[in-house]
Amino acid sequence: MTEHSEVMQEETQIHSGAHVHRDDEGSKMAMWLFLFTELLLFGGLFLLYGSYRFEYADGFKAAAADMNSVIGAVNTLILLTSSLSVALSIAALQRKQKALALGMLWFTIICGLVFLVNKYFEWSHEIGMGIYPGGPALENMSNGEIIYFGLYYVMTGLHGLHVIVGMIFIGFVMFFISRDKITATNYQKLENAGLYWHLVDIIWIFLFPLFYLLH
Amino acid sequence: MNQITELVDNSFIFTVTISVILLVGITAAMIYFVFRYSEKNNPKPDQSITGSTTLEILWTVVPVLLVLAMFFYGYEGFREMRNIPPNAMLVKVTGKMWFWHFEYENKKTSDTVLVLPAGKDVRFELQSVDVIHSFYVPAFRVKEDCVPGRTNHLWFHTSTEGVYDIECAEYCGMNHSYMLGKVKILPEKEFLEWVNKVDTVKKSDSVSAPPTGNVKTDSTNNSQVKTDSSKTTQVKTDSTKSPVKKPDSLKVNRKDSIKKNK
Amino acid sequence: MSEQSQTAELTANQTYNAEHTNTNNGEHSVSYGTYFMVWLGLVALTSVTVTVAGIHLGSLTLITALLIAAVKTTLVGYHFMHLKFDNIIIKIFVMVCLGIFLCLWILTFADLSFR
Amino acid sequence: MANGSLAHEVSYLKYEGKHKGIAGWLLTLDHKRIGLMYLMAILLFFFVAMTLGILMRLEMLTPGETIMRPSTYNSVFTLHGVIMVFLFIIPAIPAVFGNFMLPIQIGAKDVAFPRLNLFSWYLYIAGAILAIVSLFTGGGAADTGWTFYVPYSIRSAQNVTMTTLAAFVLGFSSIVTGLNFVVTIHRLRAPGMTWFRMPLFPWALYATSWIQVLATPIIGITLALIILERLFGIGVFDASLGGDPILYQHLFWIYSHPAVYIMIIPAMGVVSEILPTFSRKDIFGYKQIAISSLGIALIGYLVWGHHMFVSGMSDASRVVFSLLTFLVAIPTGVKIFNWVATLYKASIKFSAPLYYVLAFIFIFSIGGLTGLVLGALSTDIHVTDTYFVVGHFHYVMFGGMGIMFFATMHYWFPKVFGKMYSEKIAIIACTVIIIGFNMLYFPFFILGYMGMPRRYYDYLPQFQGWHVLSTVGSWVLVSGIVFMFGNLLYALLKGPKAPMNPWGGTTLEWKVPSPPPLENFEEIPVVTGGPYVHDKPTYIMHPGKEGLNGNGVVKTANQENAI
Ligand code: HEA
Ligand code: HEA
Ligand code: CUA
Ligand SMILES: [Cu+2]
Repeated sequence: MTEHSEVMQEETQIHSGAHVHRDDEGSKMAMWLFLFTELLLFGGLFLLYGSYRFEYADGFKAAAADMNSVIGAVNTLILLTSSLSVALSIAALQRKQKALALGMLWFTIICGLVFLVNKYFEWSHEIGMGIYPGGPALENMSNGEIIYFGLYYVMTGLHGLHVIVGMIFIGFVMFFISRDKITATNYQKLENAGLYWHLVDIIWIFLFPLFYLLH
Repeated sequence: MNQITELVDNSFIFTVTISVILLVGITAAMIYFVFRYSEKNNPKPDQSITGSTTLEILWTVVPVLLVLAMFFYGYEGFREMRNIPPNAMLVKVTGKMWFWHFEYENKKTSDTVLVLPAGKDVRFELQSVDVIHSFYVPAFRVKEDCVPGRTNHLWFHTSTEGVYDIECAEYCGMNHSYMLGKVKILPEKEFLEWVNKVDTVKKSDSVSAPPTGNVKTDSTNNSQVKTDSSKTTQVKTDSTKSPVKKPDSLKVNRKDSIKKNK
Repeated sequence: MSEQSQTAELTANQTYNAEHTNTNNGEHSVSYGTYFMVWLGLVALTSVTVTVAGIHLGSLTLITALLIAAVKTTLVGYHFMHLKFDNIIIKIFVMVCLGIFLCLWILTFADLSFR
Repeated sequence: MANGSLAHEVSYLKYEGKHKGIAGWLLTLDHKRIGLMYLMAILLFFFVAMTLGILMRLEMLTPGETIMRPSTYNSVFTLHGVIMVFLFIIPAIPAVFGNFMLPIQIGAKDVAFPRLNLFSWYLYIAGAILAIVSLFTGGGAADTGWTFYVPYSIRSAQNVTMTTLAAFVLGFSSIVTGLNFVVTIHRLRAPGMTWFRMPLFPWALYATSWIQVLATPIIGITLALIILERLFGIGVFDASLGGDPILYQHLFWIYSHPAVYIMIIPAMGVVSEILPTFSRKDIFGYKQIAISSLGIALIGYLVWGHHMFVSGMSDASRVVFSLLTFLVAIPTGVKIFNWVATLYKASIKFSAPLYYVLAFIFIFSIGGLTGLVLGALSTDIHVTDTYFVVGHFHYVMFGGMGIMFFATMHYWFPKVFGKMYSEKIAIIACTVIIIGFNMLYFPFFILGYMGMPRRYYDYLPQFQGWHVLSTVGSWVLVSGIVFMFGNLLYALLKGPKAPMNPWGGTTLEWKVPSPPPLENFEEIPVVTGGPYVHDKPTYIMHPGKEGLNGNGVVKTANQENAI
């Protein structure tokens, strides 16, 4: 993923050796297109969620009642805050405050970790109660609830994967910042990492009410 | 006459006629141009021709009208297909890997052979117990999927006596192509005789319970129902070549089906 | 043909000397304060959804929750993701993507809600 | 700089960069080499899938068992479909010729993200390997049909998991290519190349790329759900747990209908290149053709339900989808009419590529017009899932895109390899292909209307006559295709050297040597007019030498910055 912006630059060097060509606008465009694919990847799942909610309104409500909305709310706040810190790190880098920018990114990664730890406890709690596909508790539930939890695991699981990918992405960016490969005048990679992280946040903004609040 | 068959065929003929005209026109123009304006016959191309708004509008608007007409014809037939007569007799159709199971209103059941009275409207409730099948009677131009977990509907008018093919049109596994059946349309009297007989010979893996002794009468007529179990009711298919062969093995994901059987 | 050449004949010097940027060298930097305000707004909206979910509004619950989520998304997209500063083409892209996604919903529900 | 100037003279086929020999190919970032690598891989799978097609025809020669068991047949048509769709027809024109020609046609040195481009090729290979591995592991090749309909795909004991995984990976390869092309077209057009001075092939690729970016993720997630369903039984599609099989079909076709336009739009783009070249005349209705590509792409998103007319979808939405389906024929019609009009008062040089294009217009029209029969509700209910549909899609896929793939190979063969082939043999081969093709597939329409369902291993005796005719047709077709490939292969080895511009084409790829040098252009050209103007030059190939480029800096991004 970090390739996006780098390739243009290096490629032209290899070819002509004449001048370094950098296309931040193109790199950003590519990142946005990539975000669209992510959006539609989740979009398919949201469409399924919507349809099944329509078909099994009661089952979904019953299942949502089992969810711990406090963990959900806490996780929402964590992700929102991490989004803020990413945005701040860009602003900091623009002002040549490298240390602050790195600090903000560390903070983001820690937020991501805390989010995942919360998620881990939540999942293990549910699995411990036998609520998982094929699990003893789910076996006895209605179809609506089975599907609710099926979607719950798929969607939050996929989202968790994205959090991990986002953290790795940010990790790379931090490495480049510390090596001064990403600077106040050349920060598109950081911007792209930020875009990705915000997308992860946006998806959670929808997952939260859909799975934790609507009972 | 059977309305649906007619409407479908007319819609088909309409669409195909327009299509053939367009196709012939386009192809003829193309071939003519290639010869008429070949390098030899027309050494200097006319570079001033690069487009024409009039023509563009013409060949946008005319096709729009044509396709709207095609849509409308298609819709007409469809409306008839979905316009199920209220007093049609009901047959429940269940698709199962890999045969058809029919159940009449009086709980009489039959596998593979669907016996119907001539000149009647018949409504079908389509269900499946495993995967998706599709109930298809080409002679009547009707088809609808049997989807597990829901019930679909279909109807047609049994115009003339005869034997027609039933095919499964949705791929459903190894013996999909052997999931055939027959519609056997009998004069009403013979049909009633048949339908009021209780089955004794049944397929072992038939879907529903054997018919109860207490059977309802056909809604379209009020003849008495007699129960006579002395004769078998399994009608043999009369195709020239028996298409139903023994499957070489039933390949279903056993692990899965056990898991799902809760 | 006239349309094609309607773009005036290219005068080469103009092309090459016209200054255009491929890089976003620290143009628009946003103050830290703005970001904090946006964050506060997001937190506030989150608490609103949580409270509203507590009250039983019936069918309105879903709609309010989604509306609030949409507002939050707009905030994140516009400020954090810098759509505010982005080139018009990226905004159009986003609109196209969302528009098509909306179509998928409408047509799918054309099936579900009439079944 | 020494490196650079060398790159202007040596053809991309010979150029030795950092890596030599085979590594020079496998690690290349050059769009032309990547395009050729795609060509090799894609042709390989095309041959495999065609052979499977021939085997199916042999099986259908007689009712009952001819050469294989039912379960084999089911795997064979699944593989045939999966390989043809995901490994051949979707990547073929964009990934091979798009990669090769797009940067040259818009006056760029490469695509926007060359490494991503190579990555996409490796994804393709990874997907292909998965597909091959699926044949020999876990119960054998999938037997679900390329549509993977649930619940059968969940229950099947065959190795559906890995086949869907393969399609999933291939989907990402497709997304990456699309993304790359969109950015390339936006950012790397030569100075002066406004949108409406761009050749029509890039226009077509642009529309295609958007579909690839916005539709493919949906099938990605759908296939992933099938895998999860098979592994964990999450119930989302499993009717016994309350899942809705019809929703699966919605999701599948939300991608797979737009995907059929991924297949055909690039082919249409090539038609729009070949016609003006051999007519020696500007194309008729340039703007309409360009815009109609976008129109097809857009409307293509709204019609997926026409694959589900008998699935138990609501009546209302069947009507809506039928109506929308008809609308998609309009922009296609606009293209066809403009193409034919291009021939009017032209000065036509008859040659193999043009011959294939004429064949395309004829055959694709049959395919498209039978699509209208399928779009009409009442007729579709009768012929859906019969050989009528099989006939329709072979006419549009093979007769449309496939024939255009052949045309493209002939049209750009001199440019790609720098060799000429025998025109005469190419034309004979094309004639045989046209005859064989129609003999093979036209009977399908008749069979379909008679009620012969598709995916049938065995059939009722009344269908045999047409099946025999069709199988014989397949042999004719095979001989035509073997003839055609033989001709090209011979040309590759022994053909005479091709000049820079053998056909008198007007677009940029004909202004660079055959085969093109590594860097495509010595200097980025400047564009001063439309792409198909024959009577005056519209490109300045050496703006620097002609004193246009004072400071010696060439900007590759477009003048209308960022659009
Ligand atoms: C290259 C691929 C391709 C293309 C371009 C098309 C193009 C079209 N297709 Fe096709 N289609 C497939 C590939 C393709 N299709 C495949 C693979 C399947 C089966 C999938 C499966 O089940 O396995 C399928 C199935 C399919 C179905 C579902 C059948 C069924 O399962 O019941 C339908 C139904 O509406 C349909 C319709 C159309 C229409 C209306 C077009 C239109 O775009 C056609 C437009 C073209 C023309 C109309 C002809 C040229 C125009 C003129 C000559 C101008 C004048 C004409 C008028 C406007 C009147 N197609
Ligand atoms: C681009 C797409 C494409 C192409 C080109 C073809 C090409 C062919 N297809 Fe294809 N077909 C599909 C896409 C395509 N098909 C799809 C998507 C399906 C649906 C699958 C499903 O139902 O899920 C299908 C289904 C399908 C069926 C229906 C199966 C059924 O429903 O029961 C049949 C039946 O005859 C068939 C036959 C053929 C034949 C004979 C060819 C011929 O054109 C092949 C011609 C072959 C040659 C001309 C071979 C020449 C070359 C060689 C012999 C190579 C020599 C070998 C080496 C050098 C290694 N196909
Ligand atoms: Cu049942 Cu096919
Ligand atoms: Cu379609």
